[in-house]
Order: sequence, then C-alpha cells, then structure tokens
Amino acid sequence: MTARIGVVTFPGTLDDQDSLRAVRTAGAEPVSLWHRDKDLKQVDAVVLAGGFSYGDYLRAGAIARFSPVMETIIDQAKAGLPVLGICNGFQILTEAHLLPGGMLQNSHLHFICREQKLRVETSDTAWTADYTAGQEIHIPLKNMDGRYVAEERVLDELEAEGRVAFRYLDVNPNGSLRDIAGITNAAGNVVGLMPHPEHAVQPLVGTGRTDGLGFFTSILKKLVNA
Amino acid sequence: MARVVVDVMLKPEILDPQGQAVQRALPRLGFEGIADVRQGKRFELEVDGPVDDAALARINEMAETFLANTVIEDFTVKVEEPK
Amino acid sequence: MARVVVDVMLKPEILDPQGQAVQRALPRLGFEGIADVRQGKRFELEVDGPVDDAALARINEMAETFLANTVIEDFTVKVEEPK
Amino acid sequence: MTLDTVKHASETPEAEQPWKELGLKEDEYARIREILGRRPTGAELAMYSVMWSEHCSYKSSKVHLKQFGEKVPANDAMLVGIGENAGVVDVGQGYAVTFKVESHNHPSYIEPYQGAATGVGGIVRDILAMGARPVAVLDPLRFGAADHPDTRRVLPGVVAGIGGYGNCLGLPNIGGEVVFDACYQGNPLVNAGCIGVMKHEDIHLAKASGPGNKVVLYGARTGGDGIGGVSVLASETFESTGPAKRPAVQVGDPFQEKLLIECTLEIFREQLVAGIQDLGGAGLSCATSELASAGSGGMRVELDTVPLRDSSLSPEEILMSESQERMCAIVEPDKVDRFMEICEKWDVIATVIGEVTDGSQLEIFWHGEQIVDVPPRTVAHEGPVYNRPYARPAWQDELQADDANKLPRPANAAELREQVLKLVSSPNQASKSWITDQYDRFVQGNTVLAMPEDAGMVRIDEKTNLGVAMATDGNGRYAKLDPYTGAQLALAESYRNVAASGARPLAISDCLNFGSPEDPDVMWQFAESTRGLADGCLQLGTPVTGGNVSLYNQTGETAIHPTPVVAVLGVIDDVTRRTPVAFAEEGQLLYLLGDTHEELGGSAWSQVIHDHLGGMPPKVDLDREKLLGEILISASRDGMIDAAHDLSDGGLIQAVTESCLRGGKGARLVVPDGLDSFVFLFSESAGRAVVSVPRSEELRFNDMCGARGLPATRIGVVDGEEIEVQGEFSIPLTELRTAHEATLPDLFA
Ligand SMILES: Nc1ncnc2c1ncn2[C@@H]1O[C@H](COP(=O)(O)OP(=O)(O)O)[C@@H](O)[C@H]1O
Ligand SMILES: [Mg+2]
Repeated sequence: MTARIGVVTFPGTLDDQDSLRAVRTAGAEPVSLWHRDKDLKQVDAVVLAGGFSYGDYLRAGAIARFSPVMETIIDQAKAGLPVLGICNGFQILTEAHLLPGGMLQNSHLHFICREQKLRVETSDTAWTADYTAGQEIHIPLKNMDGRYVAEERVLDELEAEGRVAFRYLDVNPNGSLRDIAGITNAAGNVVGLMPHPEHAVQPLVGTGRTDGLGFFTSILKKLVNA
Repeated sequence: MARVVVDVMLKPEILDPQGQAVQRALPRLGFEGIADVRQGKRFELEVDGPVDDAALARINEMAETFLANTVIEDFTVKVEEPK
Repeated sequence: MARVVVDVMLKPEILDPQGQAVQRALPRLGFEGIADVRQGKRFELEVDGPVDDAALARINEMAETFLANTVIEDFTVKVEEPK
Repeated sequence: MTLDTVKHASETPEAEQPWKELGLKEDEYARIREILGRRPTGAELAMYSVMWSEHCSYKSSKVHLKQFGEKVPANDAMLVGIGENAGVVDVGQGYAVTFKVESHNHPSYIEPYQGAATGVGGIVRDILAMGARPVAVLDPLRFGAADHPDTRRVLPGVVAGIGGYGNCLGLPNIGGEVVFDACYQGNPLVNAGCIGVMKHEDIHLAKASGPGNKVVLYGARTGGDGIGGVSVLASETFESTGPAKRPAVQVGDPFQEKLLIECTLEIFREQLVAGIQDLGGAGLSCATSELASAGSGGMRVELDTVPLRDSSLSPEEILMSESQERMCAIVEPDKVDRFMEICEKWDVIATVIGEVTDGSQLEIFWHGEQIVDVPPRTVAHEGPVYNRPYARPAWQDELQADDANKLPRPANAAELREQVLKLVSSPNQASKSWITDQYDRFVQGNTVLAMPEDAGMVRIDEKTNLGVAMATDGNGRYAKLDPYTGAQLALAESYRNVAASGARPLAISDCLNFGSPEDPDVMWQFAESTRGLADGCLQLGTPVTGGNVSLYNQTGETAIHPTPVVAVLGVIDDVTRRTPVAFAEEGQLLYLLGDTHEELGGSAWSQVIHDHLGGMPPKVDLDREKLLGEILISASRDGMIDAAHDLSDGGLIQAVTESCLRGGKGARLVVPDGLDSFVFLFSESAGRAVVSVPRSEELRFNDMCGARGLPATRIGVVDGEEIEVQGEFSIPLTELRTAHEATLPDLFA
C-alpha cells in the first residue's frame, strides 16, 4: 500500500503540478485538492505548494488562509495531519498561525531566483526523516516575500526547541532573521520553508540535482510504516 | 457613503527596507533633510450605511484579523470626514 | 522632528487589483457592507527642522517626481500633528 | 447627451468629426465615408481610427512584410503561418508549438513597471488564443546608456514588471537580451516572447462562424485604460459626462491572467469554443472586427452588456478600451452553459455580448440603438496600405568608410589583458544575472536550459523527453552599419544559439523595432532589414511564422538604431542530449569552429574601448551557419561534445570567459598559427562556436568536421583556475568573475 498525499490548488497556485510530480516520483499517490472544497479526500498528508494564491495582493498567504480547504487543514493539522508548506505554502502556514512568525518582502526588495544551499537542521519531522541533521542540500529558491521575521523571544524558543528546520548557507538570500529558511511546529507534523524541494527531484530539469526528493520519501516512509 | 481609512505600518522594531530604499534615494535626487522614511499600506474602505460604533468595531476586527498581520504590523482606523 | 505623511493612491479610473482582491475576500470572511476597497501606499517622512512652506513645497515636489508616478497615481501630503 | 446612431449619422452628413485628432489622414477619412456611403458614427470612427493605426494595420510595413510569405517557402513543420495571433509549427509526436515576440516599447518608457508587465500579459494571451498552454517567456530588452540617470528609473521598473507579471503567471523565463546604447535613451525597447505547446488537434483560430453562435466576452471588467484617442472624441464631439482624460497606460493584473489561462485551457479541453481571440491593442474593436472578418457571416453585439469597471464609459470608449486580461470566444448555443460553469469555477466573469449572424455586417447596438454597421473586413483586414518612400541615407557611405579595423589596437600584452577585463565588465558584456535572477526559471518543472545558456530549453513531454529551444538576438549596431546584413546577423546568431544548445532550428518569429516610417532613411533601413531577413530565412529554410513591427521609436528627430530582433525556435528529440555552455571537465579540449577574419566593425571592442561605431559589420555566410548548426547538433546527439558556446559580440574571449565562469574551470588558450592574438580574441566573425571535446572523442569529432568541410581548430584545453592566453597574459577566474558580475549590481542594486 502507498500513501495518498494531497496538493492544494488555490487560484494563483503555480507549483501544484510540480508538487504532484514530486509526490509521484517519490512513489506516493498524488491527489489534487481544490481550495473551495472542505473535503480532503482522505489524504494522509498535505502539501501547500508555491505560487501567488489569490494574487497575494494583501500579504502573501493572507487570503488563502481563510479558504474553505484551509479550515479543514487547520483543524486536522492541529490533530496531527502532516502538512508541508513550500514558499507560498509556508506563508499561508504563518498567516494561519500554524507556524509562528511572519514573512516580509525580501530585504533587497527584488524577486530572487537562485540555487540555494541549505542545512537541514533536524531530521525529527515528518518531512525530513530521510535527511541527517546537519546535511547540506542545494534546492531552488524563488520568492518575493521570503524574509522570515519573529520576535526575539519566539526565535530563541524555536532554537531552544530544535524547531529551526532549515538554515540558509553561504548567502542569506532575503534577510531572514538568523538565516532561517524553514521551521517546524512542536509536534513535527507541520513544516514550512521558502526554498522549493519539489523543483529538485529529477536530474534533468531545474538545478540538475535531486536533493529535494528526501522531503517526499520521508513522508512516504513515515505514512507507510505507520 | 462614508469612507474609513485603515493605515498599516510595520512595527517599529521591524526593519523596513522599502522605507530605507526611498530614504537612500532622496539625497541622490537632491532632496535633503529627511531623517527617516517608513513605508506602509493605506486601505480606503467605502462603507455602506452609517459608520457607527458597531461598524467601527467590525472594521477594527477586520483590520486586526485580515488587513494587518499583527505579528509584524500595527494598524490604525480613521473615519474620513466627507469633503 | 515633525512628521509628514504622503499617501499615494492609484487614480480612481485605474484598475486596482490589490483593492479588488481584498474586497472580494471580505464577504467570505463574514464582513459585509463594504462597497469598495482601494489599496495604496503610505509614506511617513521624519523631517529635520521646521515644516514650513518651503519644506512642504519640497516634499510636494518629491512626491510628484518620485514617490508617485502621476501617470497612474494621485498623492496627498499632510503634516501630522505631534502627539 | 446625444447618441450618434447610424441613423443620426445618415441624417447629419455634414457634422464635424475629429478624424484628425484621432490620427486619421484626410484621404483615410474620405475612404471610410466611401466604404460606408455616409459619414461614420462616433463609434465607427473610433473603431476605424484604432484599427487603421500603424500599430494595428501595419500600413507602412505590410508591403515589405509580404516577402516573408512570398519568398520563404513554408517547410513541412509549418501548420499555421503569418496572419493568425501566432504561427504554429509541428515538433513531432503529435505536438505543435506556437511562439511569437511582441513589443511594448512606448508604454514601458512612460510607466516602466506596468508597461513591461502588460507587455508580457499581451503576448501570453496571443499564445493562449491559439489553443496552447504557454510554457515559457523570453524578454529581449534595450535601454539607454547604463550610467544615465533615467536608465536607473526605467530598467529596474521594466525588470520588476516583467518578473512581477511572468513570475505570477507561473511561466519560466528562459532567455532574452539586455543591451545598453545611448540611442535607446528616450525610447527603450521592451520586447517579450512566449512559447506555447498543444496537440495538433487543439489548434484554435480567431474566426467567428456559424450563425447563431454566441459571442462571449470573459475575463476582467472593461475600464478606461489605454484610451488615448477617445478622450478627443469625448471632448470634441460628444458632451461627455465622464472624466475627460483617460489614462494611456494600462495596469495589469497577473492573477486575473493566471485564472484566464487555466479557465481557457479547461474550456479548450472540453472543446467548447468555435473561435477565440484575445483582447489586446484596440480592445473590443479589434476582437469583434477580426473575428467577424475572418468568419463567414456577420456579427451583432449588444455593447451595453459588457461588464464595466467604470459606469461612466461611453460606447466609443468601451470599443477602444485596452483593459487587460480579457478574451472573446465564439461558442455554440448549447455549449454556453458549460462554458459559463467553467468560468465560474475559476472566478472569471463571462458575458454573452452578442452572436454570429448570417448577414455580412458587424452591427453594434447601445441601449437598443444601432451605433455601428460596417463590413468587418474593411475595419480589420482592408485598412490603408502605404508604399512609403525610402532611400539610402546620405550618411551611410561615410559611416561605412569609418573603418573600425583601423582603430588603434593594444600595443602589448599588458594592454591586451586590460582590454579583456574592460570588455567583460562593460555593461553590454557583463553578467546579466542581477536581472535574470529576478525571473523564475524553475516553475513548471520542465526547464532544461535557461539563462545564461545560449538558448532556453523546456521539456514538453515527460515520457519521451521531447523538448523545444528558443533564443532571441539582434544587434542594432550591426544593423545601423548595414541593415540588410544586420538582420541576417541577428537571424544567424539566434539560429546558432539554438543549434549550440543541441536543438534543430525550425522556424522564426521577429520583432522589428525601427524609427519613424515617415523618414525615408528609416524606411530604407526597414526595407533592407526585411529583405535581408526574408533572403536569410529562405537560405536557412526557416519560415517566418509571425512577428511584430514597432515603428516611431525615436526621440525627437533621432531614430533608434534599426533593431530587428529575431527569435528562432528549435526542437530536440531528447533533452538529455542538450549541450550547456559550461566548461566543466578539466582536461577537455577546446575547439574553435569556423573561420576568424579581421572583423571589428560594430564590435563590442570598438564600442567599449573606442566608443566607436563605423565600418562594415561581419560578413554573413548562411550556408556556413547551416553547416555549423548541423555539426553542433550531430556532435551533441552523438556525445562528441560536452559544452558549446556560440561566438557573437565580444568575440572569442567573451565566450570563453562565460563558459569558464559558468563551469568554474579555467582554460589555457593557444593563438592559432597565422592569427594575430588581438584578432583571435576580439574579432566578431560570424559562423563560429567554441566547443569542449572529451579526449576520447577528439578523433571522431575531427573526422566529422573534416569530412563535412567545417574548419575546426584546436585552441586549448580546460584547465586550472585562470584563463591563460599563452605567450600573452593570464587572468585568474576570481578576477574575471568580479569584473564580469559586479557591473550590473553596482549600477542598479
Ligand atoms: N532580459 C533577459 N531575460 C532573460 N534572459 C536574458 C536576458 N538578457 C540576457 N539573458 C540571457 O543571458 C544570457 C547571455 O545573454 P547574451 O550575452 O545576450 O547571449 P548571446 O550573446 O549568446 O545571445 C543568455 O542566456 C540570454 O538568454
Ligand atoms: Mg549565445
């Protein structure tokens, strides 16, 4: 048996097809979810993909957070449903207060697209179990609002609890505090990050590396072994 | 119809690169004497019906939950006098 | 130090996708009775020295040539009373 | 407010009309009256004036563009040619590809962000209207001098606009150009290209047929955007209640366009449309008249059903509005419900505004009264055609006599080294990554090659690895020296870039940017360039599938350099065989393909070192280009080369620098016998490329080049941490990298 992993399409979502492809490449069953449906089609985990949901005109993720599908996801995430937010998905998770802090425009004020080096800081999450803590990976980064900010107190708490999941290496591409590229909730089921693992699952396209595949194999193993 | 304005600014302790970029450009354009610039958002809401306390309370809630992200932003709500 | 606020809004006849996106979302969030939303920018300038007519004229020029693109945007300049 | 109905127009033949203010010539106005047998109504005048403008009617360029269809035979790949929204070529396995380049020059000067953004939006809708899913965009750009203060205003805005719109649509940006030259100071060129993919059976055409079929307008509401001329109409003829001055610049909403794309593709999948047209320049005037003109019958439109953003718009304004993110579809009556359902799913407003009739007229009504009654062909396809006078400019001979080959050259190795560093750090030759890093190149997960590769390449079938590649090129300096050759050089360079990536060039699109056609000098440049391009395409066997002409690019009396931009589309059966530009394998051998002559006219060296433009551009030999292309493609397919980079502006040293920096490896170069080191490094002879050959393949590769008669000269080896030209100088990669990469951030960050 395999796991069913849902990928949400909001109006303005761009990387849903890539995320579905990544799920398939890892060997799980991809399931498309639609923003207007509260029903999650009995998926075992959810990916919130990148893009500009509802145009992101107010703040990235601010409108999507109030969509019908998010109502269910917020409830179920609190009950343990694994959720991965990539880029816009990460922004939605902070807006929904499933993850602390917030996202602001990159400090250089430009959209940035680059191959980014990251350190996976913890393998204690549903989405990073296939990595080892400290492992360095290269995956694409592309965003306008990627600057992670939170109060000092919150940042200290995240560090103390080992909830900084990914950190930028070499270059901090957007001015994120403490080089934070991604974080996890305390239970480890909800993970958000700005860079795009789903663009790094096939050697031919994107960066030419497959460093991002581990996100999807991590969750698959966890679900199948559960 | 009445107009209510919601101004949303980054909290003072949060770096505002947009404002800084504007400030840095000013001397180059020949404008001196501006010590600081902060850039935020302004929402102009046209309200159906009277802007009474109940309406203002609703707009405050809207600003708090939606127009601003209070993790990073502050907001103010003002009724604009009809001209 | 005095504060001068420059508000920049899209001209009324220009499409405002940001304001529209907010407006469309409001009923879904349970906020009714808002007939129109326009979203613009707010600049808070801290001015060195007195905000006299000369300073205001300079800020007006700055708004006109730099803070706003008057092809598509209007602006207003206001001196904010110190609190 | 009196409505100028058809009836009213017939009864008031002598009424004054503002045809002049709307840009019509006296004889053009007379012709409209002759066609209609009466004076036009205000709405008709509005339609004719926009549709007969240079931009929509191609009235000055048509006689020259004809050659593309007449001279160049369509090859087997061509499915749809010039005349539709975009041309379509067959790329095999049942797939068809449509592509086109368009300009948005003038709006981008006035409002850089929105001008550029809506330029992307417009070309993407063109591609969508053909039935295709847009899969990539490219952006050939030209700005004034890099250090001019206004360039600091225009460039960041244009780049942010292209990125802001394209990134939000989820279209990877896979290539383009950035050129700086003072001639573009008051007139930047913002061209945008798009590629779309579909199955053969999905091709859609812009025509309205089948009486009774509904005309559906869908997408954004109509507002007062981009109506230049109508303010004239409103203020001078009609008592207008609305604002007298409407903005000439449109604001785009990429989110709306993304919904429009997904919605339209779903509509295509369910085969719900009989004809479709995007709304671009001239808005509804263009869409309704073109659809009706290309169809079999007439069309009737109730204009007051058009959803408006601004209720004060007059019917003339609605007809001319260039509000973005709108499409117009012809739908059979029993499919309308399903059509509307899909629009609702995507939150897209859709309205039936009329229907196809069995008559022959385009009829438009406003609150029940007829305001337009015209033969649609006379609006859309039978506009005026001019044979504008042209003549070789008086200054052309003098310019060509000012020989760049005679400019002072570096006196010793130290000067040579210094000039290399100057060249690779000059704004035109420097790395463009500060710009291109603002564009998403990864989205959709099919990007095989993107900037700074020679051509962008996307996979179009995940199972078979079929892919397409595209490059755009143009060199206004060459074209200024000799427009015929300049156009062919643009074609040759773009063709070479596609071949260097391993793809087989199939067809081209172009964007012809020139000054005022009313200037005989400019018209000569235009005539020569089109003639050169048509002759070139004939020789290379690459038909022109469509393109765009942008005239009146000038500041006051001064025209820009003639700037024909050529986009070549290629196909590659297996994208795993693509060739990157990076020299990445230590020890591989570097070969220079083609002949190097002393050719410095129009070169980057003459510009950077001497601020000079004169002499003759490099010679073109298109048979040689074709042979070079074949060798590059075979070598890539058979695994004989690991990297290839075409040589163009900046010459060999520029290409080697780029390939070394990309791969993070140095090179040791030897100047070939009989060549002067300066000429070896800086000459811009066409028909050349540098390739990196694994040692195990050297014999096979040499044999192939020998057998086919292509000169291949071993010029060095991939090695070390510096570029060394033996006996002359060496420069560490770190120094080159700083020189090459710091320029644009220093200027614009
Ligand atoms: N505006 C742009 N947008 C996207 N890519 C660009 C742009 N300008 C330059 N590039 C890319 O940068 C690389 C180098 O450009 P250029 O030197 O003009 O290439 P070439 O000389 O081979 O045509 C190419 O991959 C080109 O597609
Ligand atoms: Mg090239």
